[in-house]
Amino acid sequence: MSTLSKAELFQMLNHMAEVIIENEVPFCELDAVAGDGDFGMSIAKGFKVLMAQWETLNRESIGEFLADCSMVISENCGGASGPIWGAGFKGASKATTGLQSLTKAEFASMLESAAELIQKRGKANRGDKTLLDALLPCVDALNAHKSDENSFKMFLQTGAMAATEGAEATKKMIASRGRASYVGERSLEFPDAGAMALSIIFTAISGQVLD
Amino acid sequence: MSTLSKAELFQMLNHMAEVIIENEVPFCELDAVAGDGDFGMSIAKGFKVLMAQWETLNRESIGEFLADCSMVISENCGGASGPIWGAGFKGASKATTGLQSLTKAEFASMLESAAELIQKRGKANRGDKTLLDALLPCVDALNAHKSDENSFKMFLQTGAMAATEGAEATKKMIASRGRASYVGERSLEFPDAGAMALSIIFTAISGQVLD
Amino acid sequence: MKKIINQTDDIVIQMGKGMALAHPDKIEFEEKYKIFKRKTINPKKVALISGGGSGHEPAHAGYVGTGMLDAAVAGDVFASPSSVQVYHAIKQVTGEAGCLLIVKNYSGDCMNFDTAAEMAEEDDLKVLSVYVNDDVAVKDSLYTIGRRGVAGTVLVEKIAGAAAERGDSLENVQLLAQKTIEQVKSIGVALTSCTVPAKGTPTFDLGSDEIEFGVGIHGEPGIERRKSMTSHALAVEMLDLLIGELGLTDEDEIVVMVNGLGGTPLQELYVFNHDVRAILSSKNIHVYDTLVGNYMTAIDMAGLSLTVLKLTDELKALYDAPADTIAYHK
Amino acid sequence: MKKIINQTDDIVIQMGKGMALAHPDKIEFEEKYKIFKRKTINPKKVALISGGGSGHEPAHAGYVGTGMLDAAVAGDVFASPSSVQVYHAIKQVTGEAGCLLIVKNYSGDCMNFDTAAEMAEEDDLKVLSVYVNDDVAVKDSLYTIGRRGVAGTVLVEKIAGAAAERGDSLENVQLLAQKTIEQVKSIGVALTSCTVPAKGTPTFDLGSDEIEFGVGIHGEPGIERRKSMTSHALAVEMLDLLIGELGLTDEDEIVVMVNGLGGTPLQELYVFNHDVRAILSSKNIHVYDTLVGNYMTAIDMAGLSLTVLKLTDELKALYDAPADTIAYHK
Ligand SMILES: Nc1ncnc2c1ncn2[C@@H]1O[C@H](COP(=O)(O)OP(=O)(O)O)[C@@H](O)[C@H]1O
Ligand SMILES: Nc1ncnc2c1ncn2[C@@H]1O[C@H](COP(=O)(O)OP(=O)(O)O)[C@@H](O)[C@H]1O
Ligand SMILES: [Mg+2]
Ligand SMILES: [Mg+2]
Ligand SMILES: [Mg+2]
Ligand SMILES: [Mg+2]
Repeated sequence: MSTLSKAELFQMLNHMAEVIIENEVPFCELDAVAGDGDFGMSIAKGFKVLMAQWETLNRESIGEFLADCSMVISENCGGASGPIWGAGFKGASKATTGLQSLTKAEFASMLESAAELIQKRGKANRGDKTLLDALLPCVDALNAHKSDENSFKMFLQTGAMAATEGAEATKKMIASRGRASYVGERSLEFPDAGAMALSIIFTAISGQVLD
Repeated sequence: MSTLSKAELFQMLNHMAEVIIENEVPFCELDAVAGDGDFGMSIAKGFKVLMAQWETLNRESIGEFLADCSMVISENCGGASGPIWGAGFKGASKATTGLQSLTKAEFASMLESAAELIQKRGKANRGDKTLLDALLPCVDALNAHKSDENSFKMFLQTGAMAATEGAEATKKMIASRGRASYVGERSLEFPDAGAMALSIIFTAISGQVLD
Repeated sequence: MKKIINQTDDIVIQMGKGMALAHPDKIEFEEKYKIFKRKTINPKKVALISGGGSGHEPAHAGYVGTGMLDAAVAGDVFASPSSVQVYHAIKQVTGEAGCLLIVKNYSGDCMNFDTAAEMAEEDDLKVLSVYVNDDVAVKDSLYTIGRRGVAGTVLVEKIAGAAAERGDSLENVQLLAQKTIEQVKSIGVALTSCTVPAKGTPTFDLGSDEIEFGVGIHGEPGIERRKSMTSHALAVEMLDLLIGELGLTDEDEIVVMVNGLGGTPLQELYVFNHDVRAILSSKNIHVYDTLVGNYMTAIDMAGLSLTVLKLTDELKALYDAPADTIAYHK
Repeated sequence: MKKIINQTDDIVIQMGKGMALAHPDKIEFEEKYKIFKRKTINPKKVALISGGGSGHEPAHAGYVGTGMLDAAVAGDVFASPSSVQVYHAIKQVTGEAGCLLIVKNYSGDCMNFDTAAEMAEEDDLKVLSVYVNDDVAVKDSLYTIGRRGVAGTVLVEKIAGAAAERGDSLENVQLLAQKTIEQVKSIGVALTSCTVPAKGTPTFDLGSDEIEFGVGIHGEPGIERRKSMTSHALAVEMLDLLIGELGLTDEDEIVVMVNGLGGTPLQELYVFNHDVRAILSSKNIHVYDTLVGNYMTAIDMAGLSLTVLKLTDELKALYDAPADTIAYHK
């Protein structure tokens, strides 16, 4: 399999929502260390609404579907997560307007566009200890491997590994964006909640894709 | 020794104050079970002031001294303890006006008069689960033994034993006076704080009297 | 025990001074007898005095001011002020119109306030008393000293205060206070114990899924220990008790007070008020006014009490009168 | 976790309804977008909107009313409201005079309020914003998003509210709000963690003799974990920080706010105020007014924050203006 069909992508997003909802409490706990402990709740809330409205989302194309997701997420995820994840889905939708399936290269540029809008919205950079520190390495890895002959699953798993390494590396960073930034050096030794979440999500969904 | 001198009585009262102050926390704990947990504090507070003003009290006679004590206690013991113990000392003073020493009979009627004024002030009866359930049996025992040939110490120890038995017996009573009365049957199995205090005080001071 | 305090001995004096410093326009604090009083006393009107143990802040100092109390006397934490303290408060604020003592019905408070009244009468002052006993958690029996006074006291102070401000006679102020007492009932529930500073440990222990239903404002035990309940289930039971006691029907108009016990977030009080209103409206009982907040606390206890005052036209007019105190505005 | 609530999902809506039911004369609650607003909007004056995550009650709904806010938008507990919610609040209360958003400086709040402002500008509404950043616990560095907004926000709402009520232009209201922000500093301390209802366990753990010095109003860590201190010692350190930041000298006049974080007994707040005043008076710093109470809470956290506002003549006139809201009267 070298492309991901629209249906497969929707399935993947559905699984992503499930993972987020299942991890509500662990995600809160990650945020409690140096943040305010609501990350799991904030993000799960939007994805619960997304699940509830699942059947009503516009399925004409991947881009259209992702744009609808972005609206629901912006409106229903609390805290920083609403704008950040809303921007991410909006970026993803911009790169996939009209598409009915995704090649590896298209998948990589979808995530790249997501990362760009997140950066624009939240003004964070690499090293600021945010989810970008998992997302940007993931995008890099996907770009580096988008022409490999491997399965889509292996391609995604390469991305997941990069995200996980990136999340791991946030332990060594001092937060300068988001609530954890207020505690300065006390955020050391603990990973960023958003970055960890991204790694968990990506690992889970890449594991479920068929070979 | 068959009488208690003025100096000995003052010494005894001084020791009583010490015992009360030392037992501040345990007395609170006794009151916490079914009352509001402040008995030790309330009573210790007045006796601390008494100790501080000790040298300034009127020493002309036992009665005068006890009257001064009563004033300090009424004003400085908190809660129900101010009026109750203040009334007790006032009663004791009434029975000892002008006296320079106490026979056993005089000692017994001093406590009897104390109990009377406590009853008048607090309107409690035997069996209402108050300190009267230690004090009244103590008075009875002292009256029964006031003509015995024993030492003053043995006489007081007889009273202390009766007070202890009386306090013990309050476990089987349902409180109908004081804060514990609000909990009805839930005060069962626990002794009354004031009665227990009286038994502890009486046991301690009778132990210190010289043979 | 973790508390923001200094020596526990001095806590009431430091608190009293801190309070007077924060509200210099409203109250004065006399350290010697721990009396909070209005800046200017009107000797023509009936004076109103309440008080009791400390630890129930803002009660009672928070209710000193126009339309409510003239003075509040503070005992130590959870311990009645002495008769001497109360006597001095009476002396300081009572003029020719006399003075009403609003006493919460605890044996210690009753004995001390009564003795103070006797002392003041010896000085030819006119003193009457009422005893608030709104807590329905306690069985009202001939064999006990009756029911405890809790948060309903604030409403008695409000209504008697309005009558006094209006210029009613001492006898009439007492009568109206008494009528209010007959129409006001409360019930409390604790999620955690309070901790008396001088003792330093919680007064009682509750399991992590237990509540004390019917708790008193000193952490005295209540009706029974229960498993935790939802706000709605609590509201149902508490209202049932109060409606039963007051014999409320769908003709009645009431004031509702949802009172935090000191450690309860306002969030929970409002959630609970939402449940209370849903139940009342299903019974067609009309809510004339609602008070939500910390009115009569038990130091740092988590939990709340619910108070219902059944209005009559007479009481309503007084309830509506203005009041301007630290903790209650109207 | 023991709390008097029902389902945690619905907590903000139930609270909002419970609040509107308790204060029908002061506020309306719109459930769909969780907007609290005044009963009648004056379209001629600059509209003032604040809001943010819930859990800080009475903030911000408690400050909706004459002389303060026109609307408060509520997110979930400790989570910013969405841009869509804020956008609808702007739409509902903004007239020709425009609207000022008073935002506490958190990345989530800033992003959502900014996006809402952009959306409203597309509808030709005039919207400006200020970002409150009074918490001196956080280092103000170029590399972070700056300092957190905490209890000082209430005083910004008071002063901007007075300017708006007076009829000032949007630009002027913004300028005065900004001037207030520059003169107001806060620092908090926690004795216990808060518990977010949806999470159900405390956000952080403190030993039985530990405090979190510099804590945020969401239970975010502060400057450092310390051993417990007396009220006086705490007051010394907290005041030192604030006096240093504001450069206060013995010429200055200030407003002091001693703010309970939700689970703190009023007793402790007043004891602390007593210590604060002793220290200030030793430095000849004049206290113009004092606020003691729960103004900006962190759900059920035990602890307090101290806020100092340095007055200028311009700010004082606005501070003195009347205000009539649920949680603040003047
Ligand atoms: N400016 C930002 N840019 C990118 N990601 C951010 C930014 N601020 C916060 N985040 C991410 O959001 C996560 C926290 O989300 P959440 O807890 O919902 O927000 P809040 O900080 O408002 O409580 C952080 O762990 C971080 O990964
Ligand atoms: N009416 C009364 N007559 C006699 N003793 C009483 C009466 N009421 C209370 N007591 C005694 O006082 C004790 C409680 O004292 P204390 O804790 O100081 O008072 P409070 O009940 O006001 O907290 C009880 O244990 C009981 O022995
Ligand atoms: Mg967070
Ligand atoms: Mg007691
Ligand atoms: Mg007591
Ligand atoms: Mg948050």
